[in-house]
Amino acid sequence: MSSIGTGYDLSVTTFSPDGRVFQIEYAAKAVDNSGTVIGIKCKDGIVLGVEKLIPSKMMLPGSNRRIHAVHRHSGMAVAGLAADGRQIVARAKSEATNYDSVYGDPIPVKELADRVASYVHLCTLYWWLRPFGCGVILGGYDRDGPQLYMVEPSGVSYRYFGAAIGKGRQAAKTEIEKLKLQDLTCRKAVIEVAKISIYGVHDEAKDKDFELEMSWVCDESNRQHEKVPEELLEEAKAAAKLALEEMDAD
Amino acid sequence: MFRNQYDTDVTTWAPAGRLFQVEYAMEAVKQGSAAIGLRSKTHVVLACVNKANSELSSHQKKIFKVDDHIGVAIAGLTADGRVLSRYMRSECINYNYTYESPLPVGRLVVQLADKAQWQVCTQRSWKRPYGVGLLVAGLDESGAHLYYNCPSGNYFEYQAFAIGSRSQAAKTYLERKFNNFTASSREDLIKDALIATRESLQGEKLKSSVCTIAVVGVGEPFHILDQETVQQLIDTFEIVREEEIAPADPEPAAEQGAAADQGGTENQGGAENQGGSPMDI
Amino acid sequence: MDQVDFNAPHSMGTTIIGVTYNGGVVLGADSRTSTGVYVANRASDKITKLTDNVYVCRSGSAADSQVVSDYVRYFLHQHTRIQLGQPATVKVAANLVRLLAYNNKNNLQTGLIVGGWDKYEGGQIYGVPLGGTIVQQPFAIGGSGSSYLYGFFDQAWKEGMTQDEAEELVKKAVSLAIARDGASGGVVRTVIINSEGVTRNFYPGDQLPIWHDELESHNSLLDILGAPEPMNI
Amino acid sequence: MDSVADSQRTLYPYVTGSSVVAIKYKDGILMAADMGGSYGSTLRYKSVERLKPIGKHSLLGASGEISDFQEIMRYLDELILVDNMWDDGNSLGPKEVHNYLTRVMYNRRNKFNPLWNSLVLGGVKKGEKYLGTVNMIGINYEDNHVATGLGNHLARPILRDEWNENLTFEEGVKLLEKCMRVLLYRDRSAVNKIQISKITEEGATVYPPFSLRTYWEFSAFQNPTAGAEGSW
Repeated sequence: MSSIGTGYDLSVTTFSPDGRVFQIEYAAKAVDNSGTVIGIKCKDGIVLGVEKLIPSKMMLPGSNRRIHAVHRHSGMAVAGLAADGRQIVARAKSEATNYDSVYGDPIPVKELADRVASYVHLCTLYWWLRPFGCGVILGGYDRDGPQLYMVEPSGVSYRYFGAAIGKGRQAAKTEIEKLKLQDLTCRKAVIEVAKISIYGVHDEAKDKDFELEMSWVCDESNRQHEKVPEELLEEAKAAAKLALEEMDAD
Repeated sequence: MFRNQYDTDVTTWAPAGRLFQVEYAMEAVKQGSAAIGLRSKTHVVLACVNKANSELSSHQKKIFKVDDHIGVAIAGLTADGRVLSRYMRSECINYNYTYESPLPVGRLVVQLADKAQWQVCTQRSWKRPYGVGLLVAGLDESGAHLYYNCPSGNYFEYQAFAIGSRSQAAKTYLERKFNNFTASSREDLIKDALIATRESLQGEKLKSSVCTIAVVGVGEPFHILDQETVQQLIDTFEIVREEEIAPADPEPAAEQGAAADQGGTENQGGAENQGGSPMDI
Repeated sequence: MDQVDFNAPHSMGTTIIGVTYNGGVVLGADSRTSTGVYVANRASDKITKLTDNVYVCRSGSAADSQVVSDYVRYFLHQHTRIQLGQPATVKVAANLVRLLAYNNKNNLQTGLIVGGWDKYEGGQIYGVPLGGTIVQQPFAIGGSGSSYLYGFFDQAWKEGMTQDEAEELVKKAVSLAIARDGASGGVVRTVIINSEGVTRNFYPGDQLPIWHDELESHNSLLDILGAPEPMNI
Repeated sequence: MDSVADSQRTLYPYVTGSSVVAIKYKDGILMAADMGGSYGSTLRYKSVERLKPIGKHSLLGASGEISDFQEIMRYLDELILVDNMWDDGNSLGPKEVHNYLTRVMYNRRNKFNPLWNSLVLGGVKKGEKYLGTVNMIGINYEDNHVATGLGNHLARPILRDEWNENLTFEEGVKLLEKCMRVLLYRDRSAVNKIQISKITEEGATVYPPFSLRTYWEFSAFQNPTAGAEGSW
């Protein structure tokens, strides 16, 4: 990295001579090293999935969550520093409740994504702050249908049909592109996301154990953001493992 | 000890996406004497090693009661730990005032992690992260819980865990046995806590004066066992141990020589860090 | 009450109405604004635009109701910009009215009826009376004149009216109230809102229906006297 | 403006709801209220829902100022939303919600800006039935049967006579209807459009509104001055 040692990369308020802000790029590195996070927009909703690496076998499942509810109709999955992610989630929650109390209506997902992005961006503007070391995928379902957004440490946010961040994002994106998202239901997508996380992305040789954390907002969940039902999650994991074995057999 | 130009400020990212100041704060946890926690379905036991700074002083208190249903054991900067346990106490009291019921453990832990992390400590240039790790033991309507809160603002729920200097030996012991803990009786849990504590003493004799044990469980508010009780427990367990697992003895004894205070901790730190930066979890 | 106090606060002893029909809403109001016993304005407009698709009928203190609608209009403009130019929903507009009315209930003397149309829920009427309660209703009546209309509406309002039926009902009701409420008077104004847009209508005071004990109007008694009487021929 | 009108407080209620009556029964709590919203002596609204489920375990009934009740509902909706978003196996039960309301009501009264309501909070959690009430000045208590407003005078004497721990659902409904009928006869702001609601371990149900049959067949009603000629 040519930036190192030049002195232009020590503060988020310093531009390098070629117009880059290295501190933001470094923060993004923290996201790139994280367990993979996937979000998919289907015809009837959104599915979020996280490959959560487990550092110790004594740790209990469900601990240190990476998917959080933001409001009744939306949720967030975090890649990178989980602690930074919680801060973004807290801001998103307060934006959502605030909007609700002023307008008497749930916040549109687009508006929520915009407000979260502004907040993340704010932390890239002052020398006494640091950019967030996490990226978030935001999924929600409002009157205009299901929507998926990703917010990066730089504060940019785009709307996606399918999004992936973290270590295995390249492989995951390739897999998502193969799916026919317009025809896919969330129930089927849960299985697809499990397949992508387990055999598409997870490197069993190198990585420690992982837990598959999944949530959805869809017609089946009454347009409420909630954890994917236990049976379906188990079914999805089983299907994914089967697919993995078939792959190995080939 | 100066590693690079990226490690002096909490608001500076290193090129590889690490925050060295936060990682160094995590090291502070390893400087403190060991703290151990383990839980069954109904009980959580905390244990810690007491270390006096001088012959003339008493040891620092490392286990604090937060509320009837919650207690903590700390390792690292004791002063930071006291600030945080005070905060936890007031959160419990406030919740109890509003709802007349105990604050769920998992929620307190998140609030604590949020305070440690963002109330800005790891994101403001003029602040520093807390240099303390906390094992939080508690009971609520979803059962008994054991959490570990670390300076990075992360928190994890464990079946059993150990932190602090020379905790690796205790951890190794716990890792061997934690699968059975869910069904353990209160007494077995305390016994395992004592044995794990002894592992981290590295040969020093286990006496009630060098350890503190605390319990919380169904029908049993969080409390610290008094010295006599602990000594009695040690005595009964010691007998059993010598009969049953006599060969376990030489292991810690062998380590004893090598483990000079600083060296020992650093080695363990290195071992734990192998999987990547600890922030990554 | 020998003297008229021209400095008394202007208040709209009023009749206001909002009615849903099978494609939108009809709002109606009289046009009298009084300062005590003096009619300060005999042709005022009490149906105020909040956005392209939402209007509000105002009653009570003229000043208070104007301030509330001005603020709500301002907030709605902000909101519309936020929403990429998508028009605000009736519910959002009504909730902003409620927010102001409720949070300042001790300083405001105004009851409002919010009506409009949006693509999600169609035509809707929300009543926000004095304390800042918010109630969605198929029809709402307000102002001093409404006391005379409760029974009439219980009898005459029907689910699923056509636009013409609804407007006729509103016109009839306002004129009935004008006939009995001294604080209501002047003309009848209506605003019709539906998917097509907004239509405003004006019915002058001399063209309203004539009710019990009222008479046909004339320019002069002389016109009546001058008219050839069949008996004399 | 005089100093009273200047002050920041609810001086009097505008749109109000009348009594709420609630009892414990075998499987949980039963609650009844009419759907009227009075505006002074005008019965302005007749479809105001005053019984609302709060989360999974609680049921709230409210009388008094409707705008303040709507505000309380906004508080509670947020409270329950936050509670649900934790998604950690813990949840606020009726006792917690009641205590929360107690604090809110009392705090507001101490700011001389009360929420002008009497509230009834009932629920079941982990087999434990709970029924309590709190009013605009923060007075609160638990009981086997409670009522607000005129219900305190007209319904509770009946309940004291006829209530017992093991009422079935049918018996409970009948008892509440008896109370509501008396209120209908003797509370001038009562409206004959009633909702009954139950909450059990399985959750809350608010039944569709209905009207009570009233009785007018007393011979003295048909000919009131018979035997008392010249009376009113």
